[in-house]
Amino acid sequence: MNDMSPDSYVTPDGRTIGGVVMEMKNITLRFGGVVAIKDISFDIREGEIRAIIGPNGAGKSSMLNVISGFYVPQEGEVWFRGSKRPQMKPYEVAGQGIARTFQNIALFDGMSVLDNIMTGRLTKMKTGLASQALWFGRAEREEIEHREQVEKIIDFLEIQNIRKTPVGRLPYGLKKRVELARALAAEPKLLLLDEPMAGMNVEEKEDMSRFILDVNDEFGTTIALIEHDMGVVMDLSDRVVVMDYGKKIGDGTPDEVRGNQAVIDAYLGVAHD
Amino acid sequence: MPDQLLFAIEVTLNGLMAGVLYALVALGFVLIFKASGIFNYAQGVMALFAALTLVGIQDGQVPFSHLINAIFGTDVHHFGWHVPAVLAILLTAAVMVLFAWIVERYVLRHLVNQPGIILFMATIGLAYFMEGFGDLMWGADIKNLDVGLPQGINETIDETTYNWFGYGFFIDNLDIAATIVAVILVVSLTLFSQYSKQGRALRAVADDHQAALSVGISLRFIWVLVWSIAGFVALVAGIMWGSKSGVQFSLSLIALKALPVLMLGGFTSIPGAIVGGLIIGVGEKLFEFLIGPLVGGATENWFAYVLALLFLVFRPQGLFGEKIIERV
Amino acid sequence: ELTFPSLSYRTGPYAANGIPFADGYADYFTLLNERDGGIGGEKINMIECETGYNTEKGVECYESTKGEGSLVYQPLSTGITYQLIPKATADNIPVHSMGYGRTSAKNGEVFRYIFNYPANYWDGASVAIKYLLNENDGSLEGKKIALVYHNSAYGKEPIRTLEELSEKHGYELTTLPVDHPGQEQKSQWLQIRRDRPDYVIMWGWGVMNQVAIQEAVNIRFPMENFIGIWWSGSENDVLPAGEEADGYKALTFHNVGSDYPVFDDIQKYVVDAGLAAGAGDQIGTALYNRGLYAAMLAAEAAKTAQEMHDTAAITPEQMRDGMENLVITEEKMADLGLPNFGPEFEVTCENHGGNGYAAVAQWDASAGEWSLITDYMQSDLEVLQPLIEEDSMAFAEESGIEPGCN
Amino acid sequence: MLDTAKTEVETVLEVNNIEVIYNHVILVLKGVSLGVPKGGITALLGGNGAGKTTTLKAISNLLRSERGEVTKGSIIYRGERVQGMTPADLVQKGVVQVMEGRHCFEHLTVEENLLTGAYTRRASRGDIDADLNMVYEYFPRLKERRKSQAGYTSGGEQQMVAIGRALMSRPETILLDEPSMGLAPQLVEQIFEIVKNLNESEGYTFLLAEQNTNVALRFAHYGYILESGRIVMDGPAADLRENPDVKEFYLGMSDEGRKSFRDVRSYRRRKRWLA
Amino acid sequence: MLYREAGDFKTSYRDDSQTFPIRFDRTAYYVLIAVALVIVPFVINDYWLNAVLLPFLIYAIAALGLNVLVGYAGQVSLGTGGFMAVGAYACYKLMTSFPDVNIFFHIILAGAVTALVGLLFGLPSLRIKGFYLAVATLAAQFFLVWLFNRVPWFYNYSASGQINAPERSVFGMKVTGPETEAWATYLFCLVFVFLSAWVVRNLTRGATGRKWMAIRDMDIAAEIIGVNPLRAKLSAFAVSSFFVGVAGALFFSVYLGAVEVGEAFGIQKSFLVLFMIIIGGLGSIFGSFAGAAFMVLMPVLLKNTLVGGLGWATDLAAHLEFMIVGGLILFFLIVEPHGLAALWRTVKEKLRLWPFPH
Ligand SMILES: Nc1ncnc2c1ncn2[C@@H]1O[C@H](COP(=O)(O)OP(=O)(O)OP(=O)(O)O)[C@@H](O)[C@H]1O
Ligand SMILES: Nc1ncnc2c1ncn2[C@@H]1O[C@H](COP(=O)(O)OP(=O)(O)OP(=O)(O)O)[C@@H](O)[C@H]1O
Ligand SMILES: [Mg+2]
Ligand SMILES: [Mg+2]
Repeated sequence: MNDMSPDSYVTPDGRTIGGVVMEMKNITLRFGGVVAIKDISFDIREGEIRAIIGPNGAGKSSMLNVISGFYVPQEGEVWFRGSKRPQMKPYEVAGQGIARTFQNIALFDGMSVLDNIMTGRLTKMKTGLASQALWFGRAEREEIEHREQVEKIIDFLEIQNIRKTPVGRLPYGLKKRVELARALAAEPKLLLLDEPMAGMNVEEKEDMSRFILDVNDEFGTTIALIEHDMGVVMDLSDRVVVMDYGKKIGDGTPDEVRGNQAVIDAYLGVAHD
Repeated sequence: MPDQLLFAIEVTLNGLMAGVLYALVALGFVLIFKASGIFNYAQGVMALFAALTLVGIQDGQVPFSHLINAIFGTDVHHFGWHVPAVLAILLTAAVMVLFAWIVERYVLRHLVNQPGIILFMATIGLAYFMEGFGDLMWGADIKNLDVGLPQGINETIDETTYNWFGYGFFIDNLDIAATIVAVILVVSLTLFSQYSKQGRALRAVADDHQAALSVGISLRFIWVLVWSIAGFVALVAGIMWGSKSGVQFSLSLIALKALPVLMLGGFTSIPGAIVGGLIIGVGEKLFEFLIGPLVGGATENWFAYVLALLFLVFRPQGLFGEKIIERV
Repeated sequence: ELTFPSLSYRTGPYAANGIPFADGYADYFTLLNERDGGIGGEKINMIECETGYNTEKGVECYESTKGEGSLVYQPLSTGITYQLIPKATADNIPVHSMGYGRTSAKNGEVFRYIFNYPANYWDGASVAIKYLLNENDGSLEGKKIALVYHNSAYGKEPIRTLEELSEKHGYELTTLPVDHPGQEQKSQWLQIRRDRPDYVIMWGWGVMNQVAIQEAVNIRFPMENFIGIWWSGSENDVLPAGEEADGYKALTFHNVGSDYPVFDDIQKYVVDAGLAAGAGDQIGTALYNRGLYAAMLAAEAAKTAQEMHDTAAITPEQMRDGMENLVITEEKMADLGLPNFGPEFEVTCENHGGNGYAAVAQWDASAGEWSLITDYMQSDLEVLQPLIEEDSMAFAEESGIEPGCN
Repeated sequence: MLDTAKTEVETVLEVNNIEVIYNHVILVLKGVSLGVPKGGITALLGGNGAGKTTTLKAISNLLRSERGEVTKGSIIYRGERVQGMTPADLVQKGVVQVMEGRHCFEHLTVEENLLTGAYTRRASRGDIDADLNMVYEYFPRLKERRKSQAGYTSGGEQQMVAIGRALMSRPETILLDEPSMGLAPQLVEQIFEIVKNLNESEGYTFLLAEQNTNVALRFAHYGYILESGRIVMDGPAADLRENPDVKEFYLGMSDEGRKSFRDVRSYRRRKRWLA
Repeated sequence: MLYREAGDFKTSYRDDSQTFPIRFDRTAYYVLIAVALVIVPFVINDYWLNAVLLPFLIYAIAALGLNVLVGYAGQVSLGTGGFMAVGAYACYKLMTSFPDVNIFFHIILAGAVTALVGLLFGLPSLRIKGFYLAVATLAAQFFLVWLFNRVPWFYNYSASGQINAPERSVFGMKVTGPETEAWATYLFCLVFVFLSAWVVRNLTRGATGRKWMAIRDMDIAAEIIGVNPLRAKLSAFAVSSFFVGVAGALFFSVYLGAVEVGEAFGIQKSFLVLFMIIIGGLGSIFGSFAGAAFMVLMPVLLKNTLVGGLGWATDLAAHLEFMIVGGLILFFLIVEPHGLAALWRTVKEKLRLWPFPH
């Protein structure tokens, strides 16, 4: 299939994948002497689940950081929705509808689960300082409106019973789930997930997969996903980018990637079942 | 040379010397911060306490005499002996080790793995406690500290420069002594923290208490060690400053002079303390000399902080501080 | 029972100065109780309250003691004094800020309840200049005088006076502020070393004094030409500099040493009886004497009040009358066992500040004591009076007070 | 339930019926007992929040720094109660823990991180260098990054540092908390190979908490399954692997073999041993 | 189960986000307000007012303000004394320049002026973090104090360099100056305390508060999920300084009546307010009050027991007081590092379970 074609197509399981929403062009990112990303280009299409895989230290997380504006690449361009993105602060990127989760959980430890998820909606809350200081009226109404949205997500992710718990006390796996909830609360166009299933057992991974698929399906959210569990990657993703030592060594459908010798050598070891 | 320039040079030299004195105080902060991430508010009070103890031991003062007299109606003040300076310094150092042990045993041990601000707060509690304790133990009067350090203008420099420029520079002998001591301290402490096993452990502790525990570093030992060294540094600072002004409560306020130094040099860098000290010393003295008269003087206090602030805007971790790691 | 509160500070940065004063204040009252059975037959109840030189604690002390019938407050800190000026006035309790506080409180027509006899800061500045005039055969023309001062309201007090006087006497004045607490004064003293002023006058407090004297020693500034205000003239200030401080001078409005009959009584009735406040080791020091002097003035004012109102148990308001009609004469002081201990002065409704007499004391390091080297000299009221008038009237206007002597 | 006799070797570490409370009020472990045989690999399995990490921390005495405490039961290592000891004492005795979530010293370089692992050892410089090389052989990636500050390395690299650091102390018993987390598949295999290797050649004892049940059961000798702070099942790894419930819920196998993650889209009943 | 929340179900999100979701707490709160409003004014005397209540109320406002900055937004500041001075001097200048305007507005305006100054000194917080920032704020502290001491315009060129609060009244009752009634000044301050607590509560329970807390807990992550750090930090500085300024204005005009900047607003003040919020609990409104009460009441209480009750010498008592306050700070931190507020929460959790241990 032609990567650059703007046309949409329909997947075997009946989802519609649209045109390219985000395109990375010749990205190079260096930290002093370390080259984290070397001249990588790839694109993400509307509505697809795009996986990024590769050995440890390949530069996957760095790539997500470039997309969310936290790292500024030395070379290359980021195109979003058909236009070149100027240099942006991370919060501006978030304002464009890109939300994410983090590899080393980055929840706000001092707040409850509910408040953490509510922070996901901050880009959407518009009342000013003055009306918030007075609370009754606009601010309260807005709060309740958004609270309702958040409650939907809480229901969706089945974390009702920990709503008021401070996140610091949660076990690892639940924290990951709360992070996903926070990202979902932003109602993103593009959702970036960095190892959402690390530290989970199969059952929990299944749950997580279900959430990811549902988000993609119900809201049409485009998802870019980093994951080391090949089973998950192969099952969920539409297309996979493989990185190694900062370089792209493969890009294509799961099956294509699975058969790619370079990928097998660098990452998969033996062909995965 | 024009007079104004000569004066400026003299001011600069004295600024350097003052900077060394600030650095001596800052060193204590750096050590403890480096080893546990604790911003030790009590450092100034430790200097006071050490100096009080030194004088008390030297003069054979009876500790808690005030309290004893009040309770038992006695009238004891002095043991009537006089301890030589070197011995007194050693004994005081021993007291500071004991102090470090007590702090670890009764405070720090219970606060492992707490955020920095809580630990900071604990040192404030400690400072309060020691303030009362020091007064109770040794009395609140001003004491004369004399361990035989030279003091006053250095004749040689005065004469030499007079012969050269027709204007004799003023350099205080005490400052020269302080510089020598500071250089020795900085060099040895830098070597210790960068190249010894304990030094590495100490930096590990500052990063992550739990992880340090998990690899078998004994926080207790490290803390006693560091607080002992910091206590010793406090003693040195106490001697230098106490020689200038007598030993009294205000000695604890020298901490405020050390903070900008700390900021500028970096909280975690031992050489940073000395470099920061020099910059602050020269900066504030020159500013007072050049600009002070225009704005009414007494600018040194705030100027030191503003100078440090300006540096930080460009290097948020200070000159030599460890870079603040920002990652997700 | 006559209640005298003592707002002391035995802790905090100025404890070393607070302790002897509080001891002197307390011991004198104890003496009166033990020896004379109080004042006019009424026992004295002295309540000590620790302020730590902190304004808020001072307020707490005032509030907690004012209900006990406190006769007069000696707030011992400029900050607390300013607090109490309106409060005590409203509560009709007199305040005696002896040698500190608001100078213009001298104008009793405006500050009815505030007294600052026998001398105030402006008197001090003026007497210092007068002393220097005497030293220089009546002329300071062309001399350079530097003022090293604590950079606070207190330290800035003498500037105005010294400026006015410089116009009159033709000396050149430079001012050098030292920021609180004053542990680092290199800049100021380097400048003094460069400018070589003929005299240095100091308005210092706490550690600033000790450091200044040490730095003066370091740059070899002649101690004879260095004069401090009375709050820069205690043993504490000179002792840390050791032998080298010999010759340093300070103003004072009371005498020094313990060579007075009253001290024998204190030894007998107070110290030997184990009733001494504090450790008893401060007796005869400059600040102890000042505390004692303050207590003596309070007691004399109380006696005056008792006579005026013909009652032993006076009220604070009656105490105020006593203070306003206080006359200290040589006979009186001699009777009290304090011959020639302070200047003679007289308080009136218009003048709550005494006659502005002060003397100069000099430190003898080898003997470890102060000695008076001049007689009491009066300040230049011609210059000061208008300043006082101006400042007090400004206050009266600001606070809506109708000046006058009822 | 505990049955160590079966293994017929000495139990080095014995946890008897412990109860753990956080912050004075949150009861997390409700009577957990387990035994770790000397020279064996024991796996601790269970879902999120089951209490695996808590159990390991209780053993290594790291709980106190989290304001948790063991309120009941006892923990015995080599016949000695270890509850009162500091973590440092335990490391001296040869018990070292690799904490969940990496916990590297971020300002120290990778190499310095590894060297702190040898803190308690009184070995010569040469021995330590040899061990350092051993770690670098296991994880060549670390060698490349040895001079970088650990805070700037990738998640997987940090995980390698954490494991390498523990190996540097030459322990007898290693408590591994989720060693495979965030590691690439071939590295996961490799780590377990290392575990197996050390176990067989050096006789190290392992207790590992692991979510990757599949691999864990493949390499472990014995397994415990923890749920909501209680042990709900234990047995030799091989038996557990064959248990149908374990198969379905922990290994993701159903009768038809491995299911696709795409196929679990509908809600389904979960197996819980405890109500 | 003395303290219960069971059976206290919420049927709307509005109820769920109210300040005191538990009925027991709500009742206690209303009772407290009633006592403060209706009973205290009648029993209050000068001692209680000046030694305890006024400092408590005013420090509570300052603590609330600082808690916004430190506790909620995580920006440690040691410039509180300087900002209080800005409030005080702004209030003084306003009072003397516009004597006809009600003092209530002067105080609010003083807060606004302080907010602007706070904004300015908050700018470096974008680059400087943690303890570096804490020390950097000392620059504000020292500079401001120096400024008010140096520039005579601020103290209306008075010879003494002090500022005195002229007499002002609200609804005909004098609230500043020497002739005030205890209950009037008390109620005047109480109104400000109440309004401050209410506003801070509103700000912290909504979007603004979450922005602050996100920045506090992990600033990078916060930025990546869409919080503009510049605005969040600066708004925290402004809001915090506003309340600190109001506290400074009240401190000067109502409580002390006359201040000298170095003494009343020195660095000690900065530390004192910081102690209050740490002892009380960072990020907690209740904590701000608890901390202020602790730091104001404790010394008074100790002094009264040691000197008044036990008849000790004042200096011994004062030294011991230092030791005890220091010791108590340590003790509380060890028992509960997160302050009195957290201690109270734990106690409540225990009560909820009582008589069962868990
Ligand atoms: N510091 C703490 N304070 C309060 N509760 C805690 C704390 N740490 C853990 N808990 C609670 O203890 C329970 C067990 O947590 P633990 O971390 O041991 O689980 P786990 O089995 O390791 O889970 P995971 O696989 O997700 O790491 C959880 O319910 C958690 O909420
Ligand atoms: N801020 C930084 N400074 C220096 N080096 C960095 C920085 N961020 C990443 N690196 C380096 O760039 C390389 C790529 O890191 P990255 O985190 O992107 O890896 P990754 O593919 O996500 O690996 P993993 O699967 O282990 O998470 C690593 O070698 C890492 O050490
Ligand atoms: Mg990664
Ligand atoms: Mg775990």
